[in-house]
Amino acid sequence: SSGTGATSSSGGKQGNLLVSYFSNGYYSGVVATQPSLQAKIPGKVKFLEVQSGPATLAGMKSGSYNLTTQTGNPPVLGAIALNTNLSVIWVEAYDNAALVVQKSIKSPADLVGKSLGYLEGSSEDFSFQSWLKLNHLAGKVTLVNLDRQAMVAAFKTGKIAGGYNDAPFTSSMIASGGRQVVDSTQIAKMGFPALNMVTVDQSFAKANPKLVLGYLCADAGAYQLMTGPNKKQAITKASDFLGQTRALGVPTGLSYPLIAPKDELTSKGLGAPGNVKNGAVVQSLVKTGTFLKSQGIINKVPTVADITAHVDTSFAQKVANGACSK
Amino acid sequence: MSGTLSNPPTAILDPRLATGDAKPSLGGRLSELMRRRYLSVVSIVGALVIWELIAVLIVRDPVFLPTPIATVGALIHYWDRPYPSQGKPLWYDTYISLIRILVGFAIGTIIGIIIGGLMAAVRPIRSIIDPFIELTRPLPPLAFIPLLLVWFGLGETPKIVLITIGVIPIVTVSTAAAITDVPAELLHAARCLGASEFQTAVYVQIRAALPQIITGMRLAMGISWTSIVAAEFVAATAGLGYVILQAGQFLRTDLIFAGVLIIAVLGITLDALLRLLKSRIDPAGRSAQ
Amino acid sequence: MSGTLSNPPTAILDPRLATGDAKPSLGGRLSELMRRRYLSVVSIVGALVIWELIAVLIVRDPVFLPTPIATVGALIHYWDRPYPSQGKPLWYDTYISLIRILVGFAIGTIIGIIIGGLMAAVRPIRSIIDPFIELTRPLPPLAFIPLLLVWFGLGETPKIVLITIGVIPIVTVSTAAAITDVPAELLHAARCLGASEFQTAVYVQIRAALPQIITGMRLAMGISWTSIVAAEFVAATAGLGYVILQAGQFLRTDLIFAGVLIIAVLGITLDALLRLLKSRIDPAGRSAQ
Amino acid sequence: MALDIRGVSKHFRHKGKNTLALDNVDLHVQPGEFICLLGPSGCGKSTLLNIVAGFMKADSGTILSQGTPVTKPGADRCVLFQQPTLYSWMTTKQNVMFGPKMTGMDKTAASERAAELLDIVGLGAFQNHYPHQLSGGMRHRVAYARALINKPNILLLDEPFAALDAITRVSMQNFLLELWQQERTTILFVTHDVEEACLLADRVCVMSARPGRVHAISTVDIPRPRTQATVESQVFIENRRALRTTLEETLGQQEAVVQ
Amino acid sequence: MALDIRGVSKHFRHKGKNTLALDNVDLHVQPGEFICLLGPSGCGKSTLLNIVAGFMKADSGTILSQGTPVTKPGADRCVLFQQPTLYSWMTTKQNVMFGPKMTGMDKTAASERAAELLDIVGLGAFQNHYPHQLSGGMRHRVAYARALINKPNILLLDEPFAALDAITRVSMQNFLLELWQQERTTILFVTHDVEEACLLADRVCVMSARPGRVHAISTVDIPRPRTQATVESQVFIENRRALRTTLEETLGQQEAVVQ
Ligand SMILES: Nc1ncnc2c1ncn2[C@@H]1O[C@H](COP(=O)(O)OP(=O)(O)OP(=O)(O)O)[C@@H](O)[C@H]1O
Ligand SMILES: Nc1ncnc2c1ncn2[C@@H]1O[C@H](COP(=O)(O)OP(=O)(O)OP(=O)(O)O)[C@@H](O)[C@H]1O
Ligand SMILES: [Mg+2]
Ligand SMILES: [Mg+2]
Repeated sequence: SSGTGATSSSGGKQGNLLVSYFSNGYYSGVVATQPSLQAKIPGKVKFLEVQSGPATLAGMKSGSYNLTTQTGNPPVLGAIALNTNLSVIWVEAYDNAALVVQKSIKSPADLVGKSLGYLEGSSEDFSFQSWLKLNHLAGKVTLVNLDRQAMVAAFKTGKIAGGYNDAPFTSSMIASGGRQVVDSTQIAKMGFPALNMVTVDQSFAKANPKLVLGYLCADAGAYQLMTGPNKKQAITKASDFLGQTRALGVPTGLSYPLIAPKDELTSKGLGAPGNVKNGAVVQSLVKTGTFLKSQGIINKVPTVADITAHVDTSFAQKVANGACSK
Repeated sequence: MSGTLSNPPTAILDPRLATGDAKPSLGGRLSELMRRRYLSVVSIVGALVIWELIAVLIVRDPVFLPTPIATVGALIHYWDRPYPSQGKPLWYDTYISLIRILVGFAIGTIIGIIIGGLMAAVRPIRSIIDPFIELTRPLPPLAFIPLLLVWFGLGETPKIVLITIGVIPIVTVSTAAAITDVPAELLHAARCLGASEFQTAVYVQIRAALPQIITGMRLAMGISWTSIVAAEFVAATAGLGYVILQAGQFLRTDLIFAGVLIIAVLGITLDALLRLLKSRIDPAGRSAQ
Repeated sequence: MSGTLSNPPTAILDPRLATGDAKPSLGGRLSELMRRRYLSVVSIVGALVIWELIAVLIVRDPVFLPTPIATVGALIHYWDRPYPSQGKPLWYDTYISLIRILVGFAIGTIIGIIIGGLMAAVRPIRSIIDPFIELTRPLPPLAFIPLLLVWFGLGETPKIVLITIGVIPIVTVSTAAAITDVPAELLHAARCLGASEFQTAVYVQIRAALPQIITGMRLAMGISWTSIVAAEFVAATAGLGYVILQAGQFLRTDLIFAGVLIIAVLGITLDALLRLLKSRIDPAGRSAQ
Repeated sequence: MALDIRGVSKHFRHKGKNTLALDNVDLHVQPGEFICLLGPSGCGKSTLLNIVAGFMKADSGTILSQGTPVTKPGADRCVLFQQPTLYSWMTTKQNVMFGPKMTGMDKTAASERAAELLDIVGLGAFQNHYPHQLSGGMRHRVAYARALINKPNILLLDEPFAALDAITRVSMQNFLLELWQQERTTILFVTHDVEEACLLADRVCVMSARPGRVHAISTVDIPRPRTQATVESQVFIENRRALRTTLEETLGQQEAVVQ
Repeated sequence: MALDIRGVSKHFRHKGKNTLALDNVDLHVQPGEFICLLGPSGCGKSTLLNIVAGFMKADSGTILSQGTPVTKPGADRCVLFQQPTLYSWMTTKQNVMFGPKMTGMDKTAASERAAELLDIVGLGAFQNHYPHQLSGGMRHRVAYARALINKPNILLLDEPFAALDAITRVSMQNFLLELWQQERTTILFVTHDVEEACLLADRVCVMSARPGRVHAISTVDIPRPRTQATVESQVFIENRRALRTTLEETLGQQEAVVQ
């Protein structure tokens, strides 16, 4: 087929790396604001903000960026289902989402019959529906499909009893009288991890391996900064870059459930080379596929082999082998 | 006081009457219409064929461009199956969007006709309202979605309100213009024939303005459909706009096209109904249409 | 071949000329305009006062309804400060949206005039294109955003295309109508005066159609602004639509209103420019405007 | 007296200029009389007619219609315009029945009278046609039937034939003469056309412009019934010459005023 | 011969009905002659004029303008319409200069001729006015100046005064008579109005309708120069009566055909 993920057709001359990021992509925020980290990338980096799943997916499909960061399970799985030429090469963090409800709600049982907000088709949707099922609440609550910002408005004005939302929107909900019930890290431990991944256009990666590797080195460096002694400074800069207000953005960044570079090649991340299919990435993508299929959103779940073929550990291996310090 | 004038009524001077063309047969009118529509049908069929060929031969990726056949396939497939599974089947989406449009359109039309009528009747009201219509003309409806949510909650209200606020200015302007455009002589004639001011307003002025008001309503109906996706942007769980948004999330292009197709068909159908209504109340316009 | 006719030119029959009203002084025209606009200004000021009172006394929650003063305050505050902080200041957002509108509008206008001209010139082309315009009239632009992204990537192109596809049908229809509406006698007169067919088309037909084409452009300009938020909905990092969306995320209602205010002002200003253009090329319409 | 116009004045203010459209106009019309208002453009003919019809208020002066002061439009003074102003959404019959319907006249009686009038104007066979299915001349005839059904005290006609082509104009002039001879309704008829005024009127009120004044009232001394053949008679030519001279006096006056 | 119309026929097909608008029409016009086409509505007057102008093609027959066959519109046959059809975006002077600009005539010469013509039609002082700043009659005069600047072989006029009020019509008739007396351009003039035809023409071509045919060509035997006073002369009245009789014959014929 012709047009699938053509190599940087709409930009990115040789030596230019086009990176997508979200407004809560702290890794990218740190890389973008730390010249020392950018120095690790042998070329020019351009950061492109995206706001929604469709934009990420469409951007990957149209080849608008070479590398995506902070990409959740649904767009990645969607892209694989659409035969996009991409590889998952890194895992950055768990989703930073949580269920926030009004204080009057004390236990999951109190939720029966209540209206709850969620964003249909997002990675929060995947975690949330799984949690509802685990708590036997599926079908017993009224689900209201709301955009992330609309959910905050609806919660503030009492139109919903709570909602499963992404950070920092959860912070606004908590600030206006909400209580956190469960977050995605906890749900991940229950067997439904929602991951934030780095993907790359396969043909771009083949043509520009040094650029891609360089970006991962910077990303790994960002992890050190975000967990190191000066993390508050780094995250404040990143938060400014992302456009968060400091009051909300800095705490969110500090509490982000990051995945350490050392876990990349373990079952918490991409999985061990040769045993990728048992890694968190493939496992969670398979579950996401089954979920999306059960939602009727995709017609056919990509096979484990299909998904495995879209995971590329070679860059993570080079990082683990110390390629970054050379 | 009786007897017939010697000067006979001559139809000679009107060629239309002389050749008996005044009331062409229904069959004649239909075939006339057919002939006029012929090229249109050919061009639409041609476009479908070209689209199919481009999709199959050149693009060859249904995500970029589904074929017309795939589009119709998706439409049929999801007509009685929900998408996504906690959503509703397409027939229900169609139904719910239609209801929203019709309710929003009806409310907007009624408000628009009332305001427009007042503007036409009372000069100062016109001067007061005109600048607001000028001011609101360029405003993007999407900007108001967060506010509509805050003001009207999550139910049907904000969706209908969004459609209504698109309809009001168009119907207002066209109603005001239509009523103002009724020739003063038509009203003067009524007064001379013994009609009171009220009778003149109702039986002549508003009646004469109706066809042009309906033209405004046709325009407003078109605009209503263009805002159905925006209206169903927030907190919708069904509707064509909702399906289109959901399909967009995972680039189900065939389903987007199917939704758009339904909107096009409904849009044209409702327009045709309004046109029919217009031709019923405007005998002179029937052939001109 | 020379000498003057005995029958003198009498201006008597035209009261306008006899009373010297043909060319009223600029001052006179201005004050006339002022008087007509008087109520409009009063009504806008009145509305602002009522809005302020409602916001302060009844609603009393800036999230539901900011006061006009708070709106202007937000506008001034963010005029040269970025919102959000990695974003751009309002003046830059205004600038970038304006550029997008102008480019999209210019491209759409050029395409629309070309298609409309062809439709007016060649009857079959009209029959071919008409049904597509009918079909696309009710289609919601938001439905096409995922497709535009896939087709045109994330840069400026999809944003400009979205504006362009809103402009094209309006300018096309009005151009076709404008050119067709030029009275045949005007063209016949030109041919009798020695103009070639080409000269007649350019110097008379198109020239005579210009004012009505500009009317279509005014309509299209209004529509462009209504779709700026949709155009900047995805993958924008600046622009008024972007700011409005960002402000919506955090219910910064004052900033939403500030953005809407800028759009209203720009919309009216561009409309006024087009009106000025029209009055320059249509001496007869100057007083009628 | 069918119509009594006493000292009527009217001015307009437009773009800051005052126009005295009517300056102390007097005119007395006898029942059954046919009066023409003749004068150059802008002399106030339409203004006077509109005031008589009740569409406009005079600045000063009074109008009495059969002795009753005129304050608003009424079915006793029916205006016929240059265009037939039929209601396009009503059939011929419905158009004629409009007046009775509005005034609440008995429906059966009105329907009979409508049929009778449509026969008189020669449109008995076109009762169910819509206006757009009739020729220009036929539409005008419907307008006359519609006006006459209310038995108005006076018909006011403002250049009713000015928009017609010459041949239709002649036919409508004949029609009006015959209709008037049969029904003997009082008629006030505005025209620019000396020939037309001469052919139709008992008396012609010649007006001058700026300000609009009654310049002269000429009696037309031509025996009735008149037909198109009348225009060739010596008496017609003399009357017309006299009238033209009177009209030219008003034009001369006016030019003097302007220069 | 200024204009030679030989065996011209033309039919229209409209809604499946055939109308024979012109049936084998012959007409020969001498240089400097003033010819009127007179006939009832629909007899094909406008159709004939349009064919002569080159706006329409005849089904058969030929038209020669000064011996050259007519195939398309040209500056040798200038049409003046019922409306003055001035270009609203051009001043009086620019309107008059339109023809020379299109044909690429020398600009200075054209400008001089335009000024001269505007003086002749009495609008020397209105060169920089736009059409909407002129009265109806003045606009018509500009149209004449604009037509004459190309020195056409023949002027074609289609009911040019039908839309004017009676007084302006008389003034424009005088204007045209004087202009023609001065410039001696050949004129083909379409009218409905017997009186107008009689006053203006050397010869009147009376047409009948359905199918459109030349019924008769009458010579008008009235000495020139003619003025409005002419209409009172015995010779005028006789000519007019004769012409009216001829015209009525065509109407009678037609009615016979319809019934
Ligand atoms: N509504 C109006 N506002 C201002 N001036 C007016 C108005 N109506 C009429 N006039 C002026 O009053 C005068 C008389 O106008 P009116 O229409 O009565 O003349 P008329 O004799 O009917 O002319 P015509 O023969 O052209 O119909 C004219 O100078 C006209 O300009
Ligand atoms: N474009 C056309 N299509 C069909 N029929 C036409 C067309 N033009 C004219 N006719 C018919 O041809 C006949 C002659 O028309 P034409 O306009 O030449 O008459 P005319 O003598 O100029 O009439 P009038 O005095 O009303 O202007 C009429 O029966 C008319 O209906
Ligand atoms: Mg008048
Ligand atoms: Mg004609």
